[in-house]
Amino acid sequence: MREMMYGDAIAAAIIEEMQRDESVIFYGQNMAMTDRDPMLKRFGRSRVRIAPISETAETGIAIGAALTGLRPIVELWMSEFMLVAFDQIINEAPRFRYMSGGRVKVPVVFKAGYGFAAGWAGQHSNCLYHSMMGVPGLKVVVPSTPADAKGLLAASIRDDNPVVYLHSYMLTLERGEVPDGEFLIPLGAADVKRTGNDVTIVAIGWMVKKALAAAEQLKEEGISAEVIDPRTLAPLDVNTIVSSVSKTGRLVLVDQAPRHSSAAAVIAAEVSEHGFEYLRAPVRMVTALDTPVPYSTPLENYVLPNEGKIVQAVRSILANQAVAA
Amino acid sequence: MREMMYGDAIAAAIIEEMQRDESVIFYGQNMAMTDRDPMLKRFGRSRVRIAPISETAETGIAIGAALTGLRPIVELWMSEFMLVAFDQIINEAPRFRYMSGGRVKVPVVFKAGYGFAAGWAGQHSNCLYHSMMGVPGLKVVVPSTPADAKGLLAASIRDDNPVVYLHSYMLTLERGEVPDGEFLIPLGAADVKRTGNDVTIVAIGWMVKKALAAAEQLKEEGISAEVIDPRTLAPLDVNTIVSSVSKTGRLVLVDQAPRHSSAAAVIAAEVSEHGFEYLRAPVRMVTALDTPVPYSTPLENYVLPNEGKIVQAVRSILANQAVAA
Amino acid sequence: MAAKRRWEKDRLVWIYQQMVRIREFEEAVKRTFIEHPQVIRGHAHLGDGAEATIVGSLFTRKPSDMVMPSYRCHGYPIVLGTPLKQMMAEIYGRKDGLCRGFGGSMHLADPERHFPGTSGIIGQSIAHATGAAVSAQIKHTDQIVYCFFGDGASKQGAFYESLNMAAIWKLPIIYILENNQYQAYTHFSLEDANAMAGEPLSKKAAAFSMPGRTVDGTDPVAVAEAVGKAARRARAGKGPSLIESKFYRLSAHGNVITVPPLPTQFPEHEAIAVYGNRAEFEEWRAKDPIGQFRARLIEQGTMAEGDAESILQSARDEVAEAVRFALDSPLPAPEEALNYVYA
Amino acid sequence: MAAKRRWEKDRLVWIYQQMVRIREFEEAVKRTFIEHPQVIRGHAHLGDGAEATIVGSLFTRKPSDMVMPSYRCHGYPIVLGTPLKQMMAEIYGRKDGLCRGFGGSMHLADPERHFPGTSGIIGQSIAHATGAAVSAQIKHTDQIVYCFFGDGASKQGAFYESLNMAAIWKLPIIYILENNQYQAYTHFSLEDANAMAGEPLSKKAAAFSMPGRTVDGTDPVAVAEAVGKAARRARAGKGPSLIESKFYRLSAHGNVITVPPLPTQFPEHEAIAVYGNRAEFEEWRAKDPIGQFRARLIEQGTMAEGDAESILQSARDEVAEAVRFALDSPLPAPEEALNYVYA
Ligand SMILES: Cc1ncc(C[n+]2csc(CCOP(=O)(O)OP(=O)(O)O)c2C)c(N)n1
Ligand SMILES: Cc1ncc(C[n+]2csc(CCOP(=O)(O)OP(=O)(O)O)c2C)c(N)n1
Ligand SMILES: [Mg+2]
Ligand SMILES: [Mg+2]
Repeated sequence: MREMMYGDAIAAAIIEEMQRDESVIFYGQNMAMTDRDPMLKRFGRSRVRIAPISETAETGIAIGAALTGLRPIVELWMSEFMLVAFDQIINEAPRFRYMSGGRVKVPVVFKAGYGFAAGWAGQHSNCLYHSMMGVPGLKVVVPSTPADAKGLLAASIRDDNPVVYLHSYMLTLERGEVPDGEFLIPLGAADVKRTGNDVTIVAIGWMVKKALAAAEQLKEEGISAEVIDPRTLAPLDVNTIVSSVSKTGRLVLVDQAPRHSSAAAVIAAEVSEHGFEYLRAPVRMVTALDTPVPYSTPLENYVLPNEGKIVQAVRSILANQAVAA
Repeated sequence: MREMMYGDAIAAAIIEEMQRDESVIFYGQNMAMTDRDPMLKRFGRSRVRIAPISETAETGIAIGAALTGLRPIVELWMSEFMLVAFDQIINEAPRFRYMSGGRVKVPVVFKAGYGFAAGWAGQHSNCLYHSMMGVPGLKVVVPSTPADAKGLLAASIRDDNPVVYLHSYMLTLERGEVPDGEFLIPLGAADVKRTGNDVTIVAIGWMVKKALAAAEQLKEEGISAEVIDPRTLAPLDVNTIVSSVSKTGRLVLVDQAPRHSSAAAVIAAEVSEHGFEYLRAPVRMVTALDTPVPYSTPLENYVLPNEGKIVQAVRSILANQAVAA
Repeated sequence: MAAKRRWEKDRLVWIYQQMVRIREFEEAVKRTFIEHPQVIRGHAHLGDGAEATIVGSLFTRKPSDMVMPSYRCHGYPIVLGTPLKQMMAEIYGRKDGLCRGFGGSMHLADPERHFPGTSGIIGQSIAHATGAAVSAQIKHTDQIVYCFFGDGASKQGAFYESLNMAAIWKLPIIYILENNQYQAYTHFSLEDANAMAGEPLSKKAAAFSMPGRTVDGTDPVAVAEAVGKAARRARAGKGPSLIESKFYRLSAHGNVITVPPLPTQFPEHEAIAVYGNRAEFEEWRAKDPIGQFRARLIEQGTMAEGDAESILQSARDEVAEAVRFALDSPLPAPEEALNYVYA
Repeated sequence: MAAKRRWEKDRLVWIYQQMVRIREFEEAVKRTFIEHPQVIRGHAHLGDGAEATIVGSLFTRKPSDMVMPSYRCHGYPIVLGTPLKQMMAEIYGRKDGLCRGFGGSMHLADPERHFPGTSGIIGQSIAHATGAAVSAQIKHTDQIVYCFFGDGASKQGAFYESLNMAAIWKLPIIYILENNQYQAYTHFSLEDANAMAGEPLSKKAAAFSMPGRTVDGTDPVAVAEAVGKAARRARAGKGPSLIESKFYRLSAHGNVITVPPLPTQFPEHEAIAVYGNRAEFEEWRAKDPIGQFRARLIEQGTMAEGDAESILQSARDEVAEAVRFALDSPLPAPEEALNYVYA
């Protein structure tokens, strides 16, 4: 165990996996520029490369390399940059295995940061996981702690399927205990970050921290909140969420994305089908408001979810029960 | 009123709008190849153009043209082809107005067919609306009848915002009555295609037809189903759906897309928040199974929703009530 | 010397034979739309007219080299040795298909024969092929990649981005631009800036300071010569080349696109159906690479008329057996659809 | 003749003045990170070093011509007459900003001045600019479009696709490739195939049979000459041109990327910070287009030293006022965020 920053935990996973398996390669824009680069020094120019601003080729090349025996990790920086290559992510990587009747596999990791809510305005601050989490054949990972960042990335690299690994820009400098050496977290297992009895709060990525802070505040009001981080949006661990709701009877979903492009909506839908009998109050979604992300601080703050909005949402569905009772 | 095919109703809307407003232009691949082309004859090579296989430029050019006073309609053929240009659809067209603080507008229509479930296999048969319907600033239209196809397209062309107009390939030859001349259907208004009291079935595009057939079959079992077609997924007319559920107490959602990339999930989420009090049974989602679309007939049939699956779903939630009662 | 001549003779006849096998296979696919309606679903695309380019190119390959074409993909695995039975069964959507009925005509894959699969989205496979070249380079396998794509695909961003990356990374790959003069229903002169200026499409290589050359794609020997040179360059670690092979697609783009259960068949070629230009079509049909090559080999004494006939006959037998096999193979069981989503 | 000389003199001084206004504005933006931490959010990018290219290009425009650069967009509207106050207020996220605080540094827009807006996603705006040229062509407005983008952007598919379409549609547009030698932290020689082969990036024009030319981007007169020729061509309906203007970005790519509330400032230029090559940086700093042009105008007697000083002083005053205005302007009210999502 060692205290580490989220960003460093990501780097550690890449280095350890590259050391372990020489079929892992790593490339992207604006990396490994000079021979002084530590990754380059360790793994050489063949396995660590600098790429031009050509996301379609970068991701497509990774797919071709994965089809023929390598395990590429593509550094895409901001998740929006995947959009110029979205066909490769959505309609190429996850299709090859199925279309070949299982004859090939595409072990590739598309790594990108998301949701840089720090004045980057309309085109650089988005959460795009909703458009990937429902694509059969693709896996989508969104870690919320340094330990998860490491363990999930190592597992993603070893996975034989295409994985979109989305780390929160806002968590880059976040510190936490991270196991040394080999450490794998299976894809598809949600994590109960805090146990509680009155309400289940499911939060994603950066929002997990805010949900935990909200839970702390609610505790002072005598409300016991369970906080669940799905950690991987595909596969989605519906069971853990439904079983928490079976205990609490109430669900609040927290997502940095706007309402109709949120993972929150997908989870709400699953619970409305598979957890309906346990629900004692309406599901509440605490998401970004339905706007692009604005530049100026008060505007940006206004549209994004925060601790206060989570606390409000929880209070509102507990009030709801009171009325019903 | 005139009986018309869905495909022809689409063409009629384009022709009528181009006649009405000379700022409307129309281009795409594999159209207007020769001077004998009827659109070309009518509107000339300046307003009707043939484009190379360059979706990024085609859609980006439309945005630039829309920013500077034209109203382009881009013929994209299959909705998947938008994916190579997805940044333009998701992160350019809907951002300009907001990022400029309202100083510009982007009146553009991206027209494409979707869901060609006829042996086109993994890459050409998909439903991608879920990844567009949650993007603030973008509108998404999915007509299910010839009349809707015409009225919604005319309204899309006149709309001052970017609109993704998705027509079902499977409905191309479907016939129906279509009003002559100017006919507009406002974007954002769901349509109750059939009234009923026991269950609300919300279906999208091609699925509307299947839902209506299922409703007919259910009628014979004494079950009265209301069938709602949202018609536009953004804006989404949640009110009409919730008010139907307030009457029926039960909701079945039918969507050709896989579960976690469905509009069904988004609608289920809305109802689980805003219609919870009316629900007397779990929401049921009848969607494609979680696979890419396979080529061979029995495989394809197996994964797609159909009348029988809808009927089953309705029966199951009516049974559920029986158990609860 | 005699041994050498003999060897060359065999190789020329081998080229002819492969060309015929492809053509006969494609003819059978085309006939299926008439003889067995609804058996082939979706959209099927034929390579007739491309045989000289396909076989001429692949003639220069070593056994482990990789081949990555577009969705118009029947010809290549035929040359690589994929059993026609499995191919036809796949196109017919059968359980014994190459991809168990999951892929169909546009998505053949035979990784054991270094044919990793294809994409139906134009231009994207150019990047995949480039990635295969990265594998070869990193693993020092001495493989090279044969990347085939259409004239239309050369208008897609993926094409340019890939060529730049292949050039800067000096990848062992040959980009073979199959200029069959049509992008679906559009003549290439209507959409390509080089073509409009009367220049060959191989000019695009200049954007990447890469060798670019245009060859007569109806002549397998000319193709083999040009591609062979590019192959030597690639194998020597000197990087990629772009070769425009110019020929003519002899069938329409694909079967008619319609909604089931309406029957679909191959329509007339676009030159006639769209442009009303029968003369263009006839002119190029007269240059059918198979007829031309047959005449040449016979004329040169490389191949006897009788040999040509028996090559044709055995190709027909092979294809007929493939059709029988495919028709006899069962459709997959519905629940199999849940397989192979994840590895 | 004397009148003509006089006129040219004014125009040369005008060029100098605009270059100075841009530079002073950018210096103030840069200083803001030190003087008023946290006031500028996200990522800001400066055009210092690009002034000769910006002003030299726009010197050739007619009043209604359209200008569409990338996200590194401060310089252009300054030349078009957008009030610096509004620009600075936008960069400071204020209510009185050009875009009411919704866009920030990367997304200035001033449609009344034919500056429709910019994109932060590399290469995509090349297509938007091409679309603006479609408007001009269809509406017969006699406008042309000045499309600016970076060396890095010329590796994005959108660039190639757009140029092909502009060529086949003969659109009135000039593609000005601002080769400032860096793509963020990457020297262009590490990612461009032409550059690796020692060829200019204007070679890419050959892929579209389009005129392509490379000019000294530190000399506004050379730029104006080359762009002027392309402008005449565009206006005459002969179609697009590609001009590579080669210069050097004088500041780092942008302020340091970090997570708030950590302070962010402009770091050292990448030549030094990343490559440890101070000599390169110093060499190019000595060629600063503003210093060079000032010296030349004074030497030629076109501009008196005192005039140069007063130009600088009035630019400084104008910028100081813009900063004051921006600091005094209130932040937008939170609920305004719900505006402008739809028209
Ligand atoms: C990105 C994309 N756009 C459009 C299409 C539709 N489409 C299928 S085949 C085809 C023509 C391709 O032409 P070319 O590249 O010349 O190949 P050919 O068919 O001639 O072999 C088109 C436009 C597609 N599959 N993908
Ligand atoms: C599609 C995409 N990929 C990556 C980025 C990240 N990015 C922002 S600026 C930049 C460098 C652009 O370089 P260049 O085009 O030369 O313009 P310059 O910054 O030099 O003006 C990059 C890679 C982006 N914004 N968009
Ligand atoms: Mg072609
Ligand atoms: Mg640059």
